[in-house]
Amino acid sequence: MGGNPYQPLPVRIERVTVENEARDLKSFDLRFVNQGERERWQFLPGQFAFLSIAGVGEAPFGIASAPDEELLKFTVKRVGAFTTALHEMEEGAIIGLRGPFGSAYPWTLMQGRDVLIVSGGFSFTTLRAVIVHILKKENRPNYGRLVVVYGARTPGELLYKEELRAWKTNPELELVLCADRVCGGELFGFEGANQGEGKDAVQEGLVPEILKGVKIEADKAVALVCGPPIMLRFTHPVLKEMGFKPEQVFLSLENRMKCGIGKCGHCNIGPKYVCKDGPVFCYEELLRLPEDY
Amino acid sequence: MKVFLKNEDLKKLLARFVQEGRLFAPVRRCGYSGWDRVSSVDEVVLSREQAILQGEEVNTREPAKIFVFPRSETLFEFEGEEAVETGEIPELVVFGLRPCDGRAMAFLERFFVGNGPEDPRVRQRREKVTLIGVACNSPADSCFCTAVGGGPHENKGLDVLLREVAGGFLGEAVTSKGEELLTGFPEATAQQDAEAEKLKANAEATLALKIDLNRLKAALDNGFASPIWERLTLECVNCGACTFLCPTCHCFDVFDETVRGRKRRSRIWDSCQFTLYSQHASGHNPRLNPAARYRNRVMDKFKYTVDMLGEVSCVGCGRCVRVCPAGIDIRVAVAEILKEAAQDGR
Amino acid sequence: MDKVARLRQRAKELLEKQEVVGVLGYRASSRPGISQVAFITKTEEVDRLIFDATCSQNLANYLLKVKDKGKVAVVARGCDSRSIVVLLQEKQIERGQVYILGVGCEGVIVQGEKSVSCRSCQYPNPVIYDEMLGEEVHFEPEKVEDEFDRLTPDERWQILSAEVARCIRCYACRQVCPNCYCPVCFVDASMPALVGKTHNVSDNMVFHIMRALHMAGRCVECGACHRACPMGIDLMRFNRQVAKIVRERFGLVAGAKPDEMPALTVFKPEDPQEFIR
Amino acid sequence: MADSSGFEPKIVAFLCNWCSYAGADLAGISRMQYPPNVRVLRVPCSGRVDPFFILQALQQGADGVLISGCHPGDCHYLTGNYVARRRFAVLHDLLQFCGLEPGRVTFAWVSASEGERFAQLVREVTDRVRKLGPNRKLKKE
Repeated sequence: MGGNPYQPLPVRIERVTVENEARDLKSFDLRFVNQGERERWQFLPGQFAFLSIAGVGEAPFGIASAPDEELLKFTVKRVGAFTTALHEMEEGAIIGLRGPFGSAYPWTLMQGRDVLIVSGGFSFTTLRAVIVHILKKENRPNYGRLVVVYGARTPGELLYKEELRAWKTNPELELVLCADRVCGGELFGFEGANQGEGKDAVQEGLVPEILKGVKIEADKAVALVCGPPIMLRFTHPVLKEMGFKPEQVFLSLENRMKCGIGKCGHCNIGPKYVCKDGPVFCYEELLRLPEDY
Repeated sequence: MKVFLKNEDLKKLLARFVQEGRLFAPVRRCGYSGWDRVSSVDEVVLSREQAILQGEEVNTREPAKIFVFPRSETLFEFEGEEAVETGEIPELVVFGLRPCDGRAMAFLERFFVGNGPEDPRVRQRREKVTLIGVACNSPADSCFCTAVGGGPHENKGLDVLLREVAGGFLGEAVTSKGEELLTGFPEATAQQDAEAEKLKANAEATLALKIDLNRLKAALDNGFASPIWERLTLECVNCGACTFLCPTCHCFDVFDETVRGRKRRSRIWDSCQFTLYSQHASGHNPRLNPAARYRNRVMDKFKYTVDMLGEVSCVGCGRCVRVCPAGIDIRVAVAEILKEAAQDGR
Repeated sequence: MDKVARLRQRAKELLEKQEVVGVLGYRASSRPGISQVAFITKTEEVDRLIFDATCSQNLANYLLKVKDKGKVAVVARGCDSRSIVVLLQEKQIERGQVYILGVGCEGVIVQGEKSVSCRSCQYPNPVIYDEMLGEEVHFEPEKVEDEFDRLTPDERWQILSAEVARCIRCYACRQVCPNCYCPVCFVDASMPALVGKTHNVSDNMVFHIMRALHMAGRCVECGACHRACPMGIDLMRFNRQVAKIVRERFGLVAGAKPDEMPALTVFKPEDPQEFIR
Repeated sequence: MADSSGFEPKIVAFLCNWCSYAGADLAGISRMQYPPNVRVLRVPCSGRVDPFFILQALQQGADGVLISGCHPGDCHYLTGNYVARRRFAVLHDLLQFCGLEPGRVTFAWVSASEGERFAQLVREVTDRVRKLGPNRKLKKE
């Protein structure tokens, strides 16, 4: 990532997939236009990058693809001027990409341990990268159990539905899906959705509630948590009850970012910059920082 | 290496830069002085002490940071999707900045270049500008550089420091660029040196304020939730005047625009006092409350940069005190924080 | 009893009888010739209240910050009271929320000079008040004839562009103005981004022209924006002209009469239209 | 009849949907000849024209701006043009005060039946702006 850290590299949109029923979440699979760039672009799940469109704007997004997947995947919610312009882009269009920025999840600490993933809403992007990375044949033996608790407002809002269905039948991980409202809505192939019995069911309930039903030995595990502030506030006490100490819980934070290299000042939490010292923070470190996020 | 330049020597030296169209100096404009390219050397006010006697402000209203971190600069112009760096960075000579701005330039260089990933534009601009500072012999009532570790005759961050004495200036080279500039001038006599030291002592005598920076850091370390911030910031209207004119404020926004088909991405000053500064895409804004924003500014100057870089990032130039439309004085805020911390035994 | 003593005494009484939760006024700052806004809630602090020519902020702007704390007393000169009228007309505050302590004003002096809007002030006394502190003030407003109007269009544009080129977009002019209470200003809008934010003379000119237009029929020419500008830009040239246009075309003065709504919110079938083809 | 320098002004026209746009439409249907320099933008009412549109048009390279709506009393929304008239009055006088050449920005009332008058109006505005030359004042670099 030498040269000018603000310089975007051209990438082509190979595939656009609409991820949710509300159609305001789309995944973009990107390929570098220039040869050799992909090899130089090494990253670990948890890091993020800036997508940009000339003359329109730039914004940071978590990298949703695993390190050795050919295409880089980003899932973008249509919120503002830039994301609306990006959502109007067809396959084949060229946009700008710069990065990778920030710290990844604590891969060394996770070696040999169980991994509990707790995610809510569309922040599941970088955690998808973690799951795909762990499920790779060469990597799977390095980790113990892989337990994933992932919830959204309705089944229609769950991201990466085909992969979720595949993971439901994959013995290498235990996937627990939930939604605030399940009955009466479209089930998107998660038929067995009765009140939580079937393995492929989407249970009805909030992520922190569903998390209570998970059995895991905390001292052998690491928890990766990512979701809206409201979910985090109710998840931490549950993790504590399950025996997780703050040093074992890692969070990926969202902040306003404009540079990605700790200069523009927008993403500061006390003396730390989320883009340079994060976005993944150990919960124990966050407790020492001011309540400014 | 201390030399002595008579007024005409300095004028001749500056005239050379004026011919090359490279000299920037303080120019008087509607009630205060600002930086401007000098078209003829007579425009340059050599003796700032005389100017101050005639009511001129001790320092320029806009800080010298504009020469390394300008108000706005185009980062890229886009040809198709290719981002092309633009704007050839010119070689400039800046005459007349004060030691507090010099110290701020050192901080900005350390923050942008010497601290993690490097900002190439700030590095190039600093390399291509020559800073000729002029020491302060009569600081203003709003100045407090000595309270934060600086001084009216300090040369940190400058290439050359000039100290105004009878009949001319005592020149002190700080960097190799400075030495190049001052070669060929006569050695300063001990008597001139003594006069300069006396002027320095007099100037320091007028700067009485003392701030115990360690105790302030301790007070701020656990003063985050203190009610003092609400009380201090009722008057604050959250404009960007104090941050934009602060020589060490480094926050910027990246702004994309299309002007008649030409696409460009620019970097512009931003302020943590603005409402949208920390607004997330989700709409959540950790510092929606104006008091939280003023707290962030004081914390950044006296705590966060100490945690990050081990030094306070306020240089005591007093601009934020002079320009605040609500009359807020950061020295008063600091004093109240220390007083409250003492009462709570923090 | 002079105005300041009367003000302190009435403030004490209001606070003691809990008629108001706080008194919005001025207090001395740490530097000579500069005053600060004060929001006094404790009776023992009323002696910090002052009123003199250094009181430069428009207190109506601060009313918006403290109005939800309960009923508030506010010191109001002519221009402040007119701003309060505009805020009442625009439903930003209710009359019952404010106890207005009216006071006559001889003008604000900044660095030894009375600003242009004060020299030609037509309304030194408050237009509405619950109580008047001391007698009304009467002085002959200066007829400020300005050679700017006699210049050619190119010269005027040259002068205004040079002024506006110095703007560093710190928005102090907007933040001190009681009329500027939009949650997101048109300058900060991003969908679409209306005004460029870079150091561009055309963008700066559009920002200041648009802000002046948003002041049409609302600006009370208090001069707070002019005094707040750290770069010394002559903002009153825009605002005084807009106020003059509204006065000459529609015969209205911002906030002068509580029952006369702001100029651009009403119309008359016989409004002048000589400029329309 | 382009002038010597061959300068062809770009003029942006904000036409209210109910009257002026219909008037322009009538001019077109009746095969009336008028200069092609006008780029027409249809707005629901002259009251919808924010002064900002006019300034931004000049910024983005327009040499002249024409704003036209229904005659007072004919407004489909009853008061749209009345409110607009006051706003335009202040804008017109302020731009003139700031030094923008008179004739850069033209306001007009054109009803749906005044096709000929619309064509004539465009001819006049185009000539006038052509004489004024390219717009430099608000043009954004």
